[in-house]
Amino acid sequence: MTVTEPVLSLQSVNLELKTPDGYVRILRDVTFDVAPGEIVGVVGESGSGKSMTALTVMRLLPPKARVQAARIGFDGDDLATTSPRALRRVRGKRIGMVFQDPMTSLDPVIQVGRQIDEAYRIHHPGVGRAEARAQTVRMLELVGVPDAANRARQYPHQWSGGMRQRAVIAMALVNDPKLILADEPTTALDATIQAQVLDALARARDELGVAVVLITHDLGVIAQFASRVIVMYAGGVVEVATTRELFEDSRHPYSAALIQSRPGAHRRGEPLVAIPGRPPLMTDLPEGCPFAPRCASPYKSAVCVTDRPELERSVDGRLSACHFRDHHQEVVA
Amino acid sequence: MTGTTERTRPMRPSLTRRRELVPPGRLAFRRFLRNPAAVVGAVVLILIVLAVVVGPLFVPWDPDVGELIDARQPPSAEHWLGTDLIGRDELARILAGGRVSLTIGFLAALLAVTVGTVVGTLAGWFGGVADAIISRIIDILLSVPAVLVIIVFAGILGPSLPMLIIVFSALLWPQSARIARSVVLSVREQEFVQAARVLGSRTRYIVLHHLIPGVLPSVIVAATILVADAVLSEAAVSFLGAGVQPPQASWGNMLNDSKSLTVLTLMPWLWLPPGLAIFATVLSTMAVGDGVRDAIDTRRNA
Amino acid sequence: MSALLTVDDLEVHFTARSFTGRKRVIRAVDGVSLEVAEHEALGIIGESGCGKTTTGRAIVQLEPATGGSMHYRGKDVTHLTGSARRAFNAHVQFVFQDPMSSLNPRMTVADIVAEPLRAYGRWNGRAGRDRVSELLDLVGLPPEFGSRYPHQFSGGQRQRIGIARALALEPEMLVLDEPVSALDVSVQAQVLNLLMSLREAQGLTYVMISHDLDVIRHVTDRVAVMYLGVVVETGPADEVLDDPVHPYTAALVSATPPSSPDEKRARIRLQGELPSASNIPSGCRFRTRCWRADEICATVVPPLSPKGDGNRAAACHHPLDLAAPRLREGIATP
Amino acid sequence: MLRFLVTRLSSSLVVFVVIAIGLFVLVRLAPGDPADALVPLDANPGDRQALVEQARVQLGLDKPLPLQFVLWFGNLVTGNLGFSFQTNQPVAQMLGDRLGPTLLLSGTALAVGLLVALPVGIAIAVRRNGISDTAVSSVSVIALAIPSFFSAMLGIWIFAVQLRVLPFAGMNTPGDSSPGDLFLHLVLPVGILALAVAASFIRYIRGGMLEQLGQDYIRTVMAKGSGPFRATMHGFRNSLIPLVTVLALYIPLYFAGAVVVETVFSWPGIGQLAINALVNRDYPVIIAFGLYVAVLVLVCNLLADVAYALVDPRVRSVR
Repeated sequence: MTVTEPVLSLQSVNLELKTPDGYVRILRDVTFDVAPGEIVGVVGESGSGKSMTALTVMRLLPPKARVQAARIGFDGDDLATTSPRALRRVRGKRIGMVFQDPMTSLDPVIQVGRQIDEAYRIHHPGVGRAEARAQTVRMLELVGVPDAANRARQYPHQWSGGMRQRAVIAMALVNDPKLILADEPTTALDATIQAQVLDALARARDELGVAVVLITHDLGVIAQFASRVIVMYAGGVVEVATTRELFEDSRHPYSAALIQSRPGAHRRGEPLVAIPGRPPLMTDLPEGCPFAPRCASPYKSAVCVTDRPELERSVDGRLSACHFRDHHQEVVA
Repeated sequence: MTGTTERTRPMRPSLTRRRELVPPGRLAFRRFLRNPAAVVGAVVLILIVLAVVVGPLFVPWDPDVGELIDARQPPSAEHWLGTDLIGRDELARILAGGRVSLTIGFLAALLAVTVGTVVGTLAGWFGGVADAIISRIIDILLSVPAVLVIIVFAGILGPSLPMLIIVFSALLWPQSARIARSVVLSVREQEFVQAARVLGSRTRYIVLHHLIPGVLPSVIVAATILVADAVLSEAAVSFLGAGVQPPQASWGNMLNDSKSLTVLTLMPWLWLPPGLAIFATVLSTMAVGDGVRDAIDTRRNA
Repeated sequence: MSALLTVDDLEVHFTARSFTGRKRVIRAVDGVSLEVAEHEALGIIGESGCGKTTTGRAIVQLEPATGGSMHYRGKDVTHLTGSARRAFNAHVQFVFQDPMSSLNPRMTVADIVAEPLRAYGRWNGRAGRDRVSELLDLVGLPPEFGSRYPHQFSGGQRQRIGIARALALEPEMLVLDEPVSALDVSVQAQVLNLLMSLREAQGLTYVMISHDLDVIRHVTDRVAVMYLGVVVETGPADEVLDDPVHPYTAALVSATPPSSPDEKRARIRLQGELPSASNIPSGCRFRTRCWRADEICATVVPPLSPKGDGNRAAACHHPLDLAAPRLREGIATP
Repeated sequence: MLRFLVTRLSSSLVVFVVIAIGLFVLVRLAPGDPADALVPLDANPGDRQALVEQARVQLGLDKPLPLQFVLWFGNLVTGNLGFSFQTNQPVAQMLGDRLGPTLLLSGTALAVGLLVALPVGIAIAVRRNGISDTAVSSVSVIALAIPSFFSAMLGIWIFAVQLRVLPFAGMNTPGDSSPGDLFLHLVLPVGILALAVAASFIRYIRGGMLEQLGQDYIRTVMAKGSGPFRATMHGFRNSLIPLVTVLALYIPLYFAGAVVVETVFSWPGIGQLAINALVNRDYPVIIAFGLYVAVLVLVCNLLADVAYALVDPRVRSVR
């Protein structure tokens, strides 16, 4: 199809988690690709499965989770069938991960530098302390930590939130991975700090050529940093588009409503386009389209309540999980 | 305007299970009933309490007086659990001793939990210097072994029942105080308490409707642990001779005689029953406490 | 326009004690002056630790002021206790950020909404119950939800319950502390719409605290930008956010993600981090991160002084030029 | 850090003086006259009065109370704890003789208990809610519910009486002072005490580990590509912070358990000395025992503070 092979290719990924009331399906046929060196945004509300998608790729799931996937293609391997032991050589080496809350994602009793050294030395068994530390300092400098050599000897509590998040990014980069999964990397940070951290991530992409999956609920962050967007709702992908396509010509009522519901998209004081109701519980998904109960599209009809739409291409080649993917275009036009 | 559009379209929370409509208190009780260990513990505990309260009415023997002729008899139809070294009926003594042991245990725990809850609540609620001092006292007292203190007091002043209860509660209250303090601290941090202030609620209302319902469950759990602790400590102290004094029986001092090798080897009916009685009481109390704690664990409430 | 609430040089200082027993004074709010006119919506924006929430909490008497004064309709409301405080809170209510922790999980929704009615003796059997239904209806919840518990609701519904409770006493003014930041994107809009329509229908005055510039711009008339315990800039919301005068406001606006991929913003990337509120820089508090700072900024505290047509004010020795091209359309700054 | 230590140390000293005053007052409140107790009962009644007065002067009981306390306290800090009523030996020496066996018994039990509790507690936390977890947790609850004297008796009954593999009591067989004999005598009392130690620490370690293993940083460690062992060790290092504090605070409580076990096994330790003194109303020994408990508690509290500061970098690096 395209010239470049995707670095990550999810095909029909399903996830079930064990709850006190039995297994609950959290991800439903999640399918998307990530090209080498691109920044892809994944948006959705809490509970839409965007974080679980990243954890499924890394297989960092709670005990007794069940994964069923046609394929989780990564850099020539299928992670869906990789053994746990082999997967450990992928985690941290070929795929780095950045988590949401930098205040809790570092071990509080170990020096920051040591924790990054550890990430390097796990995958380079013969390497000495000095060499690992040199690599650590190099990465800390790349993500913009001043006085990196000295600060590496401090403990996490001596670092601010923004600095800690840079440390986590440095840790994810230390083995020169092909892909970084960043799960709400700036949600816990202030606006001015968020900008600094996202810049650091973008610089890593520019200098190391690493692809980034940027999971966020903030469409502004997507607009600024991602070239393509995956929109998730109730455990499934509802739309895949380039960022410009999504903002200007969305093909799914949920993505369209999400973009319209932001205050920035309206004139001051004018009522916002609100999405009524709340996302469905995963234990209690409607039979048809999961978004149907909240959908305000003029095309909504009986089929939305009875049949669940698949993620398919529209006539003009856009990916949307809406029965009326070909009609929205006309509305906008 | 938009407010009205939404009013005409009320949102209903999807209630998948009926039990979500049940008040939290009743939910907790149901969870307790689903915990077999806790239920068995509760039943055993009730049986033990019933036995020592009404049991003596049905046993014809005086627990404190015996005939030497009857001494050292193994269990028989007449003396179900046999007789001790001076001919007292062992069953009568177990029941009477149980009254003493449980009275001390429950009374000391009740006193300790009351004092501890009040002190801990005040420390947590008001904070500041008073809290710092109280916390320090709690820290130190927590590591003071009650048994050793009783030995010192009994060694100097002579053993007595009121002293037992006072020293136990004096050394056990910090446990419940610490728990009450930490719960109050976390409840106080909860915004609904601050909200109540802005909403104009008076302190009395806040304490009655927000604070006490928040603290009570943890205090109940703390109380069960204290009962177990007090019963165990009383037994140890009486066993050492610093607690309940003969001829009055207690589960602890009934084992005192059994330190002798002859009793230990030849008369197991003298030491097995009181030992098992203590064990069963403590174990069932702990099981009930664990059950209550699991049942009120709010993390499972969501 | 007469001011409903006047805040003069408000200070809220806390004393913290470290593990070793050393005392530190945290100057969370350190000389804030504000005016809120009747029926106005004032936004207070700034990053975490700037003192915006503490200011809001001090207004409703949740934090004791350690300096300065506050007047409500001309009456001194700086330190209120007992019945005076209750009388004041009947007029000025507060909406909390976290709709989970601000609702007691052991109480039914009806009891939660009824709490202020009971506190003020306005709970009289049937009438009280009718009032609760009315309030739930007002915020868009069916009255039969009153018998349920908070954990059975979604975040947005819980925030509606919190708003219904705050409205129970028919207050004149609401202090809203990040009312939508704990909510999902799609639900935020519902609650913002509700807040805007309520304000119109009930003639309410709002003080809305938020870190989200888009939310503030949408809902409020005027804004105050706070940095490290002081107000650095005030003025009409649109003007301040489109043409900031204070370098910090400019940096904050430029750091806010755009609302579409086409929107280009000036890239001002602040260096360094927010200094600690217990160790505030001399002179201008922002100088440690400011690209325009020079010697005078380190020695002289810049006062909040009028800028432009007099609607606006900023506390800066080297304010940005109001005549410069609008920031939002994109200029290159270092 | 130094400042903190100095404040804590001085507050401990204050508490110690308060306890000493308390014990002093307690003895004055005690029934009976210590001077009277010193004079043999069979002395001539006429002479007896004079002898008692003489003893009173000798004991310093004729001086005002505060002065008496100062003198007594002065003696106490110089190591003069008085003489036992019963044996007329210096109390300090009696206590010193008994310290060794007590430390041997309690120290070994603490070490054995922890050596068992650490791996077991960590292992069941890693496999939480598995069969091994349920089994170990149940056993530890049961072990906590058995009074130590009862388990000691059961132990003697099973191993010494029925199986005859271990000695009944004492520290060694008369005439045999070989280490092997001492070891055999240690097995049962250490086993009983270690069981209690292990039972409660397994619960602490399991709880602490469960809390740590649920933390976000563990997920970060896993995301680096480390195996379960490395992640567990990260969690363990963090769970040590509350654990060392609890351990230090619990040492005095295990010494209380040691008193019971010493009594059952006739172990020549401080506990047995205290019980003898209790039965014979030997005040000087009882007071010395009380002071010993106080010192134990205060030292362990101080230890807990220091350990806490040492293990947690967040506390250590407070400027």
